[in-house]
Amino acid sequence: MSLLLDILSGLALLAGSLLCITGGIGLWRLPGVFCRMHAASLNDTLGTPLILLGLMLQMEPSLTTLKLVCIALFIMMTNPSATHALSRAALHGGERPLADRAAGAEDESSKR
Amino acid sequence: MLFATLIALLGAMLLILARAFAGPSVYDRVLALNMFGTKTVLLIAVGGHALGWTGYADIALLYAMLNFIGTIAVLRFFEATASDAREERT
Amino acid sequence: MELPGLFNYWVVVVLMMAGFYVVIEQGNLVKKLIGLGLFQASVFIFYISIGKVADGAPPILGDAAELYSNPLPHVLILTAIVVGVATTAVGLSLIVRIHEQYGSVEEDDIHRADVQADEDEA
Amino acid sequence: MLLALLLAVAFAAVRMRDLFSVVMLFSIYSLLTAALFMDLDAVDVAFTEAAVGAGVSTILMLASLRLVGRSEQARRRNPLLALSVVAVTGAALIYGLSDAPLLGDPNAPAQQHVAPYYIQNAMADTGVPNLVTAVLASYRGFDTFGETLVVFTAGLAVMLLLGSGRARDNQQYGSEDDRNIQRLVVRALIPWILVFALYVQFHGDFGAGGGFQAGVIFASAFVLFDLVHGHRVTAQVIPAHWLPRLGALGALIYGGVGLCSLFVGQPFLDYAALAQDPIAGQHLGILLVELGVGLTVFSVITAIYYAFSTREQLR
Repeated sequence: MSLLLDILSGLALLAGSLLCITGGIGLWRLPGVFCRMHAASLNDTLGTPLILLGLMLQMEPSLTTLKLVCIALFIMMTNPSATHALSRAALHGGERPLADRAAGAEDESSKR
Repeated sequence: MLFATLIALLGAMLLILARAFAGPSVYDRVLALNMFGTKTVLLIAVGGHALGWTGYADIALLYAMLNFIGTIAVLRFFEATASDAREERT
Repeated sequence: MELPGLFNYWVVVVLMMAGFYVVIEQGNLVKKLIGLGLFQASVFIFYISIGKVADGAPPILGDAAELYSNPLPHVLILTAIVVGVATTAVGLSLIVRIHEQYGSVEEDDIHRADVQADEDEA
Repeated sequence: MLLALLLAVAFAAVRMRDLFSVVMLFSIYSLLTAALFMDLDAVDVAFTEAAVGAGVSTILMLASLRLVGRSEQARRRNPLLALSVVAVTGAALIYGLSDAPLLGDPNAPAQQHVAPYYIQNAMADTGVPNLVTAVLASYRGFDTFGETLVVFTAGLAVMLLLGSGRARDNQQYGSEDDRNIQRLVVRALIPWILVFALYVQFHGDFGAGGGFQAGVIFASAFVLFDLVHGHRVTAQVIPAHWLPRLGALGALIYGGVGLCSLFVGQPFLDYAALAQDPIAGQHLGILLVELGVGLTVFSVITAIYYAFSTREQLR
């Protein structure tokens, strides 16, 4: 049983850290604000609960476990909505998605 | 495994910081700030668990909350400043 | 990771000097306050470094630990942080008022406006 | 590692010209500082730094940037003089520090003075396992009273300088559509933040936390509400003119506890006089004092936020 838990938690931690590091790489390498947002938010939203899950599986059930559950839920709720607000703000602020940029160059003037 | 996770987190933090320094637009920086906060939460949780700190979960929870508030505040005030500037121009 | 025992203090000095540099060199008042914040944070780190005891536990009494870190610097810094943000707020509100009066938060502009006003009076 | 990151962030913040980015870097800087405090065993301090640095001070700086503009002019003055002053001071400090005790040395002079007394006797004297709370509220209660009053005075000063915030709507920006999702999320979150703040307030005797931190968290919940719902709605929840009164009430609770012990013939702020059993008295006293601190800090931070966010920009 404890071996199973160890393996599970190891897997969760591994997957979580992989997601985190890919998120970091994506944030650094991808072109354009919206691509970067995509990389950052998706990886964070899954990676954080996975790492926390890995931690939870390793510890005795206690108040700390409950708090970790709260953190995971919290981040799963706040992270997407923060990114949503961010992308909205970026769109309002005049940033254009890369796909639009080529086509949008001429109708930019007609919109404003 | 925990230490591998820690190293992965620190590596991700470095990349995020690089983006925060370089970030061409403000939104990149806000994004980096938000992500950096999440990574700090994880760093405290994992590090606290690995090194046996007491009471780390409270602090991680607090971070998760304040990070959200911070991001929303940054956006709200940034929008406010930007639209003030736009009004000035017209 | 074993670092030389004084490394913390060196970093504190460098951070403090970075803050100090901002305060004396940059002209923007908001930037100056941020520099003051950097300076302040370095002092906090210095105090907490003093209070650290190797292998000590955080100063919350439990059964497990024998050795605790020094709680006194923690208390001083805890209150100092909150007082620090309150005083920073006072500084920021002064800056806002200065901006309303002079239309700028750059030290040079304010100085020039003052000189101008003096000349006008004379 | 953390220290190196800290250095990098500090230098980048010094070099950047766009004040918005500087503020964001400052926020990252304080996140790092708090993580460092965790590593140095200062749980309570990390808590406070997290609540204040990452949340409140960033928000205040952003709010004032809205009022004063975000760009910084480049200066033409030669930075050599300032650099040399800084270099000389830094060298002198490093030289002075070369005799300092090594990090973590248990025999350093700072560890020898009153700290062993606190660690040995705090449990017997106050019955509170969190030494930081015991020292903060009991041994150094007078000090903390002074600091609470400083915070209160600072709040009053800001209100005098900026006005205490009329009920004006400061949220005419952005579209309704993206506000709705935020409102939904925030509505789900705020009760939990408030519960967490209360937990921090009353659990401070046993774990990390206490009045200062709880006050800041409570205030940041209201700030969040204000950010998504606008000032007019928030002012219905907690009107601006209540805040100075609440702050004064907090300070009065603290002072009143002190006076109570004075009336029964004990020194000011000696909580042992509050109950038959000295330890129960200490416990009650610490609880009340922390409550006073929490109220004051909460109302002052909220009032400062109101003052900044409702100020009109002057053209």
